[in-house]
Amino acid sequence: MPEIKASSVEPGKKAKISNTGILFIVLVVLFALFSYVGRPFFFSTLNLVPMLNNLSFIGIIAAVLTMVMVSGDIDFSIGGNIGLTACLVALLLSKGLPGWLVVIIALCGGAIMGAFNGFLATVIGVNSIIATIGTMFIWRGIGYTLSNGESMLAMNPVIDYIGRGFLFKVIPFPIVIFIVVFVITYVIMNLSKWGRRIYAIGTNPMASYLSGINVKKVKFVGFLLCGITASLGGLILTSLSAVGMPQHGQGLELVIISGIVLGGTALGGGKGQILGTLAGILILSVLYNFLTIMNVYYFYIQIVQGSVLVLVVATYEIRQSRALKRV
Amino acid sequence: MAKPEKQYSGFKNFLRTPTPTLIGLYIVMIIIFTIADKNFLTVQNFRGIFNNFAVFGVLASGIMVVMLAGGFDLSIGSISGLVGIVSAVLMMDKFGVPTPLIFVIAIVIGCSVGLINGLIITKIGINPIITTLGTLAIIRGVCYFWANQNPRIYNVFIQGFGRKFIADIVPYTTIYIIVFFIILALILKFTRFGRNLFTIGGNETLARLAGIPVDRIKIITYVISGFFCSIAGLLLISQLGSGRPEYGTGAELEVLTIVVLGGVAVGGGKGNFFGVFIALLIIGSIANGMVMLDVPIYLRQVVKGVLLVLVISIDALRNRRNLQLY
Amino acid sequence: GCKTTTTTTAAAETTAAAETTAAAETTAAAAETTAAPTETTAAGGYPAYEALREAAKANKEYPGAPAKDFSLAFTNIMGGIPFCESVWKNVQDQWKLAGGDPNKLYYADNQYDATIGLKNADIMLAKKPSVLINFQFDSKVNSIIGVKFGAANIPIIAVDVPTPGAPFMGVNNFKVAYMAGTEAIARVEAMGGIDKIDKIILMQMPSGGEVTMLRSEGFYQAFVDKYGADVIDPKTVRADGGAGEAEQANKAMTDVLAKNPDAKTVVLTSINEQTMSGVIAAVQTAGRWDPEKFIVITQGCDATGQQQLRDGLTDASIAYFPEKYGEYLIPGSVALMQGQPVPAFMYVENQVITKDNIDQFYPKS
Amino acid sequence: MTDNNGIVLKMENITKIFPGVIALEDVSIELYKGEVLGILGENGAGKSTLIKILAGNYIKDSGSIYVDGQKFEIKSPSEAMASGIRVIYQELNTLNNLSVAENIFIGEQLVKGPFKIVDWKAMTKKAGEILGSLNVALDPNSVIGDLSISEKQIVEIAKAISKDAKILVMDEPTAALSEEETQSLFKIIATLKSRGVSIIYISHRLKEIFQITDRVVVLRDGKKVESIKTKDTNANELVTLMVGRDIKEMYPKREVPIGNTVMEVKNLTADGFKDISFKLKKGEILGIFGLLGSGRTSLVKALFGANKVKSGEILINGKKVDIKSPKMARDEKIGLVPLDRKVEGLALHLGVKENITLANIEDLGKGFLIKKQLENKKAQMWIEEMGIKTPTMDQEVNSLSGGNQQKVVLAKWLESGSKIIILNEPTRGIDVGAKIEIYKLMQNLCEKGSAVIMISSELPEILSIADRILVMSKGKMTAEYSRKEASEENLLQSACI
Ligand SMILES: Nc1ncnc2c1ncn2[C@@H]1O[C@H](COP(=O)(O)OP(=O)(O)OP(=O)(O)O)[C@@H](O)[C@H]1O
Ligand SMILES: Nc1ncnc2c1ncn2[C@@H]1O[C@H](COP(=O)(O)OP(=O)(O)OP(=O)(O)O)[C@@H](O)[C@H]1O
Ligand SMILES: [Mg+2]
Ligand SMILES: [Mg+2]
Repeated sequence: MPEIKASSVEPGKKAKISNTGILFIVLVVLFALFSYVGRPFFFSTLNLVPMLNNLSFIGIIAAVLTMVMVSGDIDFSIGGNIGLTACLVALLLSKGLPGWLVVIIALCGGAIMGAFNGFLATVIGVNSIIATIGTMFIWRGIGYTLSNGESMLAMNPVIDYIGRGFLFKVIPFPIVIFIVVFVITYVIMNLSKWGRRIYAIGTNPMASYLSGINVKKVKFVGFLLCGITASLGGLILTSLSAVGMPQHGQGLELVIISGIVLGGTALGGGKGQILGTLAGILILSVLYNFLTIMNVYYFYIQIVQGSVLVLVVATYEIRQSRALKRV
Repeated sequence: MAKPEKQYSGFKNFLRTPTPTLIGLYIVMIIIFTIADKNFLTVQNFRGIFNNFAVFGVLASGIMVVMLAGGFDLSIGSISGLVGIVSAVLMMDKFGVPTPLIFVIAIVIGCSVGLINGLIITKIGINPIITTLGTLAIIRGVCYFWANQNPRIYNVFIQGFGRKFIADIVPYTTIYIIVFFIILALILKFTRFGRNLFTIGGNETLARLAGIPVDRIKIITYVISGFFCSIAGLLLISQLGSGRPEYGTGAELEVLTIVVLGGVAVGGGKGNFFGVFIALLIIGSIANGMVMLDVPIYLRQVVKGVLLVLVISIDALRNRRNLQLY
Repeated sequence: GCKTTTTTTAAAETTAAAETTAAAETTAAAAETTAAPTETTAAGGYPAYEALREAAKANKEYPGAPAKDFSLAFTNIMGGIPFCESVWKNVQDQWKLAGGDPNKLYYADNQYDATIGLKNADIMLAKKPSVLINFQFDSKVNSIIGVKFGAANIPIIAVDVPTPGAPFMGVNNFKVAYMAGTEAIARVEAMGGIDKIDKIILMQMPSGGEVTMLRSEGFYQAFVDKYGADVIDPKTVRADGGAGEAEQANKAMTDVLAKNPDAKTVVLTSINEQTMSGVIAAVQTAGRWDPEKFIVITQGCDATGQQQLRDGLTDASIAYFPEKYGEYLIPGSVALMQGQPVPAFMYVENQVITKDNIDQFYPKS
Repeated sequence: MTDNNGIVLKMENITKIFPGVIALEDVSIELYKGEVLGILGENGAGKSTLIKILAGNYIKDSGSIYVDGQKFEIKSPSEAMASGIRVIYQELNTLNNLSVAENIFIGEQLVKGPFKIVDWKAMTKKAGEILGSLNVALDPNSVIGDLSISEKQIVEIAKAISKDAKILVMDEPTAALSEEETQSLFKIIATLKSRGVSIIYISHRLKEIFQITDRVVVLRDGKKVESIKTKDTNANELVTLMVGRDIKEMYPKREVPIGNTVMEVKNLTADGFKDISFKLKKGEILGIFGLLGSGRTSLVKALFGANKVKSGEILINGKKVDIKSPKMARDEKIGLVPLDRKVEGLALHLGVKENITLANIEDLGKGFLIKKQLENKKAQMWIEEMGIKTPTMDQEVNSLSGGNQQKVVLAKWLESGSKIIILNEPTRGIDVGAKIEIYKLMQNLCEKGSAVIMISSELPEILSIADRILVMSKGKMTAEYSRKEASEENLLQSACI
């Protein structure tokens, strides 16, 4: 009988330094490099704090979408959700509703959108890629219809605070939301029973179902949370821009999914880390910020971001196949 | 030999695909649109619909081959954009490259990029969605190298390539799509290569164990996809009369929607061209139908989304019995 | 006409106030200023600016290299588009003429996306430029950008789309569209009046926001003012031409043509030249192209537009002269750097370009 | 070259190391022309690894392989196939979307004409012939996804014999086959043998080993322990060699006092079976016997809430229950060890630990969070109690051998506190040692007050382990025997009604 060792290694992680670890090393190296090359602009609170602010709404959605993706699904409708939420918020404010009520309604709207996606994916049993491409059109189309295509100022003390307020007068509120959401999702995914179910379902839904896990419920809740978070993201973006417009969030799904994938989440489900997602979106964001500081044209930035995505994921694969070769 | 209990026919298997649902739905759509506007069911309109989905149809041919083998290609829009802008620039007076050579160069570009995708995916082993998400961005970035050029297409042959009609009725592009679909369908059904695609898409390990050269075949599928991107790129500049670096942006999502709607499994191993063709008709007719119905501009996206969700939901419900338990 | 004056010091104050009201007002102002002078600012009142303009117009080095110790940020509405590339190129050239250090000319591409626009504004703010030239598609989103830069005491010049509280340079979208409409009406009359016209097709860009929509709605308004809504509305078709690119417009036009098989005489306009190139290709493909019966008026007259005019595809284009934007923007910026006032509105001289006068404005190279 | 005494294949000093496991250490085997060589060994002994190396599926760490006396570096499956080596893998390798005929000819479709057009007619015909020779009634056009696991296994066999092979390897080909089908396969093996094909045959069923092999190689813990002529040995000796100790009793049966009825099924009807009624008592092992497709799997899935019940009722401890999902079944303390553990039983890419606690995540801590030490303790306990061979509790279950995987599935249900445990072919593909352990475990459970339902196709097993045996045929219950009444004859007779 061989000795059974309990190691602290998480499921799916085998190498000595995890991929997430490598990613954070890459991040630190890039950060140091950029601080030097991009001096004096890059490494300054004047630059980094707004960067994090602008990242916050993408980050929180990425964190929750990671949960959905680990469970083997995907949600393409997040961008549409943001657009619809932004228009809804501006419209309701223009009707004179109090800010707190608008926030509640917006989050409920997100919950409804998420629940609808979840309904399609679990109850009806539609492939979530195509279901959420469909709802992406629906949400954004409703946003356009609500606003009649116009952007609307969305100013109100409560809404302003969400994206532009400060906690204790120093910490920007979006960054607070960002940190809170990441901590919560980290706890759920890595320490909780719910997270275990998510990983199990992503790995083998059939076996999970036959082990008494309510697969549909777990998946449904994932979509629900994703909807709520996307509308929270919509609220933040509305506040950051002081404007509700149906274009808000356009194309963000690919940005967010790139970040998640860069963070090591597998598309088929079962594999992925919240910290990886954090590192992934930070890297993409830092890259954009630095290259823009360096006056690089957008299409070069695109080339760099695409290459980084391929290179980093290539590193994962090479590491993994090395591990296998040693086999 | 005893008589088998279960007898199978091709028709029964056809009934299990989403195609019947799609056909049913399309008939309903035709009826609604025809009632709404007498101009819907006309030659003139269908010429337009067919021409409008030509690029998607050509791209669908390629992505379908890739997807059958379990792959994915998100870079199709970018590749066709690259082919388009480069070909258009080469056609400018200052370069004056002859037409046949344009075709050769276009195809070489498309196939080479496909080859690169294929090599990264198989040799490094990166997930195809991620690889092509990366190359999608990279190639689009490269397109903008020619942003300051402003090529318009005067080449009569290229102009006609994506725009002419036979007997003023059947668009050339329709012929291309039908020919491509038939050739590919035949390849899929009647060649070892085609059958191997299904094996690889169904179970890659199994395919390797069966001695099928999985990597080589996968690379070929990306080259094929690249080839169709070349054709699509040429069609784009032909139909639009000019070259621009942004052509083909977002095509991947549209094409993906079409092929998945047409019954191609995202994991691979399942799909048929007939279904994809009907899906093309459906997606192609939705936008047109909304113009016919005078749906307000801002509502059109909603209608399109609702229709999409409806189609796939009906299909899912119809196949309830095959539905997994979870 | 309305001639609000704004000085650098006032700019900061107004931007601070912008948060509540200014934003809404200025967009309204955008529409109001339809009646604004066609010619640029009247001389006098802005001596520093006027002097710099002289040098800029003459394409000569500005006396005393006035931009030498300053930095300038420029955010472009959508890099890669010929129009925007022309603006950017002229800004660069003029900055050099003004003695500016190319390394202190900061650039970012807003990608027709408000989220990216905000992000870029923040990055530019971190670089603390002396002036920001803000070219971003949504005027309301611009108000928050204005507030941020106002708080940092960095003046802004808005390009084509207003930034509340900041001097404005470029075209008045509504006005130009109205001009295009007037130009079209002249041709309609020449054809024998509005009764001869079957359809007026507006190829729009809903995703471009309301300022962009003015480019076709102004056109429509000119027709309504002339013939009345009850005559025009039944003839008007609004189509979604996508994101200002040829592809979607081409498809939309194909569908519109099929819906209106009897439309022979057609008035066409679109938000930019690229869109129109796709629209025309659709008409040609449908076999319905007849230059005599299609009245095609475009806006922008960038390289694509010039070629279309020369090819006889379009009848007229309202030139925005993007290649001259820098001649206003850099003098304006430099004046602001020097603490000198600049006009609240620096309109470019819009010009109707036709096949007849194109060589005069854009000599063949 | 035939000057090496008819040795077709020689594998010399093969070593293969996986992370934490030495799967093979210095193993050498020889295979003669026209010989059937049996390979025996406990779960995890390295049998599958050895043949995967031969098939080019794994790359060996050291050692050499000679085919026909020529040294042969096998780098890929296609190379192995090209030199006449064909393998039926232990894991099923069929494509669910494709037809039977196509599955048989995967990668080697029959073609005709100069353009190598796939010849569907010929494929269907040839497939029909091959299936006919195996004596099974399967339509070559049927879609594999519709077939049962045993029918799929037959297709696998048909695939392997569809083309002439020099060396044919079969890794537990009969694990899912009925007696009749097994005998048809043996006839084929005899024919092939007479044609000079050499066959490597891996099985845990000693009866089969004695019936068809000429020689046996026994592996234990990755090492070769013996190579012996079949006729010179006996079952006891082989078992002792495999396990490394004496096995006194193959089917250890202990008498456990039978208690009250814990589950009662009344006129249950669902897809696949009709009008089934029976009672299950505390401390009892209830066997269900039947031929392929008799409805046993459908029945237990319905009991477990994974198939929809159409009519009838289920009572647990006298209380009527309405089990609509496996979750509800689990809450009623019912556990199911499924037929196909890789698809239905395990999350293959998670660790042993995670799989053990999979059905009882709720109990991993008080509130929302998982208590790691608690989980480790539980996993540790089950790994020890069940004797699961794994380097660490975080090892991916994927890399465990079949028997150990099965133990993990069982541990999962024990961990969730199941009182009624349903096992569908629990010993399929499991070695003698592990089998005995599982029998013992089942009886331990009974002693502790649980009740067990066991589906089995192995007559000796069901006859000796079950206290009572239900027989099903064509979806109906045809007989019920007590342990004393039951015999091979009457079971088979009732199963064929
Ligand atoms: N891919 C792999 N990665 C890591 N370990 C592996 C892998 N495949 C097999 N092993 C290990 O190698 C050892 C031998 O496994 P193998 O599958 O060859 O056993 P076997 O004799 O075929 O057992 P069974 O009778 O259960 O099929 C086992 O300990 C197993 O856990
Ligand atoms: N959901 C279903 N709908 C219709 N028929 C079904 C369904 N499930 C099973 N059947 C049929 O019912 C019969 C019994 O199947 P089942 O799988 O229960 O047999 P089994 O004896 O348990 O098989 P095995 O020996 O493989 O365990 C088969 O003919 C099968 O095709
Ligand atoms: Mg004309
Ligand atoms: Mg084995």
